[in-house]
Amino acid sequence: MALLQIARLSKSYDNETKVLKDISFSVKAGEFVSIIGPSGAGKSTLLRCVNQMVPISSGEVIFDNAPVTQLKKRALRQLRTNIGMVFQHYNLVPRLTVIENVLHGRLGYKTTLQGIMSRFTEKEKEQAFYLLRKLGIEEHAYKRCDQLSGGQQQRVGIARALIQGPKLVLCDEPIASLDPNSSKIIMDHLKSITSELGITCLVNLHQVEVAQQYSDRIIGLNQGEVVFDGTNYQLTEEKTNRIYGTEMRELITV
Amino acid sequence: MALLQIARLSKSYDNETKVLKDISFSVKAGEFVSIIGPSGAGKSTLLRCVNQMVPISSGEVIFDNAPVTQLKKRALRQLRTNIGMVFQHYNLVPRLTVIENVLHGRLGYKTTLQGIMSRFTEKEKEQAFYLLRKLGIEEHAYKRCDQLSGGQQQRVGIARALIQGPKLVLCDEPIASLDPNSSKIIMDHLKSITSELGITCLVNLHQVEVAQQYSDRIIGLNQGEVVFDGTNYQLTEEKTNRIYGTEMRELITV
Amino acid sequence: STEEEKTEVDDVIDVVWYPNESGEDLKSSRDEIGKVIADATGKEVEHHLTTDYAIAIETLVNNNADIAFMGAQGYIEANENNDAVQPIVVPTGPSGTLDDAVYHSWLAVNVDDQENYKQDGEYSLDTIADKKFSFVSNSSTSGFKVPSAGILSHFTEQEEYKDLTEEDLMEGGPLFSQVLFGNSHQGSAVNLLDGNADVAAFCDTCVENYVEVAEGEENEVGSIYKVKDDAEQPFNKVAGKEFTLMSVTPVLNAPFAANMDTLGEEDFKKLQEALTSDEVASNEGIFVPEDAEQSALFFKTDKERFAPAEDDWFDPIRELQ
Amino acid sequence: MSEKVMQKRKWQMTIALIIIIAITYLSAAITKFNFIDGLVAFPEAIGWMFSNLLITQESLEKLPTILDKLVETIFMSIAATTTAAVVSIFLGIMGSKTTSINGFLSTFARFIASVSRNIPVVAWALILLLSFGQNSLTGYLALFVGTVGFLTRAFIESIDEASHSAVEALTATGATYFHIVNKAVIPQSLPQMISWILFMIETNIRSATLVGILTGTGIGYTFDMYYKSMNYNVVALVTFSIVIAVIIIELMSNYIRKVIM
Amino acid sequence: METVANPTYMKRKRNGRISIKAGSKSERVIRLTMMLLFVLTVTAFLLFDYTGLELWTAIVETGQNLKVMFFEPALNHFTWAEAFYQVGVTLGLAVLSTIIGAVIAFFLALMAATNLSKEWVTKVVRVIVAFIRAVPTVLWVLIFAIAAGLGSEAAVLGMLFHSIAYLVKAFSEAFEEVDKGILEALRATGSSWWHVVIHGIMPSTFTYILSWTFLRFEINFAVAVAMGAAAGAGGIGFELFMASGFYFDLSEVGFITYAILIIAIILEVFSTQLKNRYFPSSVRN
Ligand SMILES: Nc1ncnc2c1ncn2[C@@H]1O[C@H](COP(=O)(O)OP(=O)(O)OP(=O)(O)O)[C@@H](O)[C@H]1O
Ligand SMILES: Nc1ncnc2c1ncn2[C@@H]1O[C@H](COP(=O)(O)OP(=O)(O)OP(=O)(O)O)[C@@H](O)[C@H]1O
Ligand SMILES: [Mg+2]
Ligand SMILES: [Mg+2]
Repeated sequence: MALLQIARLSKSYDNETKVLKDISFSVKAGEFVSIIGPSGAGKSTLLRCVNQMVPISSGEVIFDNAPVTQLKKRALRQLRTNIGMVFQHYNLVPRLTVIENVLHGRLGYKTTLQGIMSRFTEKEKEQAFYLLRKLGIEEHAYKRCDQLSGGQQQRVGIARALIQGPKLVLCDEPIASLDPNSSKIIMDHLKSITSELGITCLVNLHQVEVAQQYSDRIIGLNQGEVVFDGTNYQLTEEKTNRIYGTEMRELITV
Repeated sequence: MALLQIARLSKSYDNETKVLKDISFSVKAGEFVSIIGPSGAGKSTLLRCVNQMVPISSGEVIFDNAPVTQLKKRALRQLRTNIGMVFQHYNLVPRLTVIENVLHGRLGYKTTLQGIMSRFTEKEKEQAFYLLRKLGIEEHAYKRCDQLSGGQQQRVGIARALIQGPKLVLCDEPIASLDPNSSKIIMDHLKSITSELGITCLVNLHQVEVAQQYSDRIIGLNQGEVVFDGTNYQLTEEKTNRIYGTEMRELITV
Repeated sequence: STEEEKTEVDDVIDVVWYPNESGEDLKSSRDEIGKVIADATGKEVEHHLTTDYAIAIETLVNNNADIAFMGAQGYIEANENNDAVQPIVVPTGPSGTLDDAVYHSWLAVNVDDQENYKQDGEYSLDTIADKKFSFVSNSSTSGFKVPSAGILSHFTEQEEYKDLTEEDLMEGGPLFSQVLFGNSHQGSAVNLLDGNADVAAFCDTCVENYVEVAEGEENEVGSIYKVKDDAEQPFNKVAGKEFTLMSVTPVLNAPFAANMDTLGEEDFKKLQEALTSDEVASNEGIFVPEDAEQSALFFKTDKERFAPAEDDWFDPIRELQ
Repeated sequence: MSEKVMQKRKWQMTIALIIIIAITYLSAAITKFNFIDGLVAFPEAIGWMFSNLLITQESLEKLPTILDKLVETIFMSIAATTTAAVVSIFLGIMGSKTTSINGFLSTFARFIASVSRNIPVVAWALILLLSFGQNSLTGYLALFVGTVGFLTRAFIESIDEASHSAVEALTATGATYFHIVNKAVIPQSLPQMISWILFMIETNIRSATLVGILTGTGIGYTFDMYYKSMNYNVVALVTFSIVIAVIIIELMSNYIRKVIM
Repeated sequence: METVANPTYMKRKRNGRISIKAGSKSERVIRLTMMLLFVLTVTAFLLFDYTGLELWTAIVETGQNLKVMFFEPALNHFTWAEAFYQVGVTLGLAVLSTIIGAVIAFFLALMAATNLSKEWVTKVVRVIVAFIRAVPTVLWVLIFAIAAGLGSEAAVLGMLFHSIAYLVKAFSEAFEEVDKGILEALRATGSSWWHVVIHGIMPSTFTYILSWTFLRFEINFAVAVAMGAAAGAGGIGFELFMASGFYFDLSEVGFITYAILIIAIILEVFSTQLKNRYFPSSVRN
């Protein structure tokens, strides 16, 4: 059963050039899917179309049997509570504590008033601590986020996504700003999300090697088109070249 | 014949800790001398003592047979016209054109009124263009300095020093802010100043390799003391360790 | 519709005072009046001092105050804008009736240059052309309305000035070389005495605390007044200086006016009754004996008291317009 | 650390909020400000404005005189600003760390700036009115004094910001103090300074209205005159003219700022 | 050092001399602006109406007046207690217009920030704010004084206008500087608009908002003094007006000036510290 189905999706920001052209694929529940492609290929845009952070131009996105594109305000908020998102630059509120940032993941479940009053239940707080412990940063719970290292901040970002209780987690280049060590920790955590919690992961990546190492499936994007869709065994060098364009490939392996 | 003689020079900023302790050496006309040493060793301070940008605490500096330390206002200005200076951060006036910045090097020869009225002679302007051509940046003469790359800006800095018609050029880490390519261009230019124009150069450097490659002589400073003074052949690894302290050395070669 | 919402009678009585009466030296007079109002109505009284005639007038007009002590001209403007503004009482003249309830608007010049303002030994308005002139404020009755009406009627008869308007007088314009505003009668007088103005308009009662007759009769053209040596500020810096009157015009006394909508018929009645009572007439805090040292709003020379006045009593001033 | 830290922060926030409310309440008490009255007064006042502040045909006849005074005011503001700027450049150079000659002069410049800025412009206007009388020069001087204070502070900041490095480089070439100021400091901070001057011209036109009311000069006087004679149609016209003038000048200076920065 | 003329890159002026200026637009505009200002200033001095002015006497007199003010300050018409009270009233007016202004400005700024609001809303708010800014405060206060009557309501309402205009600009700029990513992340969790404001915008801009508000308070104190004097708003400004315009009592003017000066300088010291702490570069008023 497909958790996410994308059919003939097109997207244009300026009504002229199409950033995404006629994209179709579907993702099964529990899959770990990487999206790779050169800069500007439309990877970020694709992720943002899934949870409607940007409106799509044409085509369809069906998440959990609901047609995402037709959702109005309220329903859209509810959809988003089911989809966690992790960002390259973590996008935490720097002046707030780790635990506060994690709890932001619960805002989607609150009425406006509850949210404004910061009414989080004890249960939610406990769960936040549980997640922080699982991610190995419980000790920093009361630190301000801007006092953490990049890898630690990204783990806060993951905790924020997980506390939503999502069915799908979208990760937009989660390790592009991290050193190799932290990158490994983050990728391991993301992997364990699918394997242990059964949550589907859709991850934008720049590094082909990392994608190959972690993914069940890889989607290659070039200039807004899907040029590859398969397992990492199927991703031959020739295919990689097709995704990145030949020269690109050289630059990246340097 | 020594152009510059430094004898028992000591310098303290706060009357407590001595930044330079009892330094003595002399530099012959036309020599290319590098000063190396760890951060805080007193390299910059040493250069600034030569043209009295900072007053010295005790000892003597004799430049071109004149005792620098006893010079008063007017004579000091005159001394400085004979000593060009090149800075790590170029120290140009960003909003002015390249040619204006170069011509600033002539201000030392002007009365206050002439300088304020911007009375530069045609000859001076032509010379400025000549220098810019020699340094390969004539085409940028009318650009604002902040529109140039670091390497180009540094060449403007060198032109400003050279138009003074100096006998000595002091360079305080002239290539520390530059990429390897630009660094090479700058060092080549500095080298040619001594070889072609016969102007003495005293250069602070961080990179031992660069110092070894370009200098006639290297002076090693550590904690305000001269711990090495010789040609680059004499600079053994053991000596380098002595200049930088052992751990330092390791860090630098990484 | 907003009018109706606001026109309720509340239990604070707001009294507005002109700048002339806002000085610290008149505080005791103001408070005394306030006490009478409070006693008569049983309500709290709040005094509002102003720096500006217009604000005082508009405050009463727009139902933001209950009572104002205002010049006749101010009253007329207020009444024009809001019918609910009506006079309560007017201080009478020495006779104790409204017949001599007047004070005087002066045009004064410094004694030293009095000859410059005479033609054939008589004072003549012709001489004030091209001089520096000081008014009080353009909402002032005796300090602007009355003198400017006189000046206008005099000059518009001449060919050169036949188009002269009131606004020209405010702005300098063709007649005067410069026009100053003292913003209070005291200020206008000081403008004259310290040499900033050649001719000044102000009224007798407003400066009577500070000056005394040195020569001639009170309120007569040609009389010379001298600033008392111990005059209060602002006259202390011109103490001993003398001026002479080149023109004297009687002006109707200033009323206490009420906004009937905010004060209410009931309190109006009570107030009129209280203020016109003999008790108030003999209250030395309000009608101060003439020989007293202190400054005051009203002085007792003979039978002065408050008398009720009707709107049409002010018609003579209306006709000036 | 732990939960306590967060609790403490919450407390601090609550206390801060309480203090702010207390101060507001106190202020309301001391000024006899009534929130309800204020709330009611607002729509009423707006209503009053819309029904009284109307520009009529009749009032338009006054336009020439108004424009005349407006021009006078603009000139007054510009003259006050530019002359003040000249003085402020010297004070600014004296006061800035980068270019200061000695500590005494520096302190002196800052002191002058602080005093002339913090004595309100109304005080200057009132004092000057006493001896200079009711003419443009009074308004000019009142604006001038305040502007010197403000611009000196702004210029000191601009000069401080202009990097020290060029000053050092020019010293090393043997340039004199005046060369350095003229060639390194002024060129670097000039756009900033011009931007401040333009800003000050805008501000001064607004202040000139205030000063004009107090000293009987310029557009402020015109406003005051019609205001006092309760000719609100002309008052509206005067206000409107000021608004247009300020907005035009603001647009112009925004343009200049954009080009030179 | 020999020099050879090379015409390729050299620019010459009309008189044949070598130019050293870039001749860029910004240079031209700077020169033009300065010339224009110079011409306007000279014209201004020629146009001024000098009627009734004897410059030298006036200067001497001003000197004497200043001497009396600053060296013989005294209180003649009211007591120390009243002086404190009046300063309190002025501070009170400033506090009220600042705090009420800040609250209103906060909401308007949310509407004026491009990252939080629709484009047309932003534009409308900005145009209104620009208009409000262009009307001098004293006119607002005077207009309110007539429309709303005497008393602090008129003064506060009048002063509110500029406070709001100033703070909306400052706040909305602060809001706009909040990292886009933070807002995106919160939206992606399903937060509503208010949640984003409270949990994303507020914590990120809190210190700025406080500092700007305080800076405005400093300005509003001066404005409150001015309004007391020019629009009868009460407080120490009114006393200043009476002392100078009515009593001509320079000693008292001096005393009041000192009182204002002390408060203003205390506020300035505070706000300078705030600025240094929270705003790295200079702050435009
Ligand atoms: N908000 C936007 N408005 C207009 N154009 C946009 C916007 N966001 C992205 N684009 C354009 O869409 C194209 C695809 O951008 P996108 O960010 O999706 O690429 P990407 O594959 O994520 O690249 P990268 O690896 O650099 O993140 C680019 O050409 C980009 O310029
Ligand atoms: N203006 C100054 N006032 C006080 N102390 C100073 C000043 N300039 C330098 N120092 C101190 O003098 C010592 C030597 O500084 P100097 O800048 O000469 O070292 P350096 O060898 O040039 O170091 P680097 O390689 O980091 O430039 C340092 O301890 C420094 O802190
Ligand atoms: Mg991307
Ligand atoms: Mg150094």
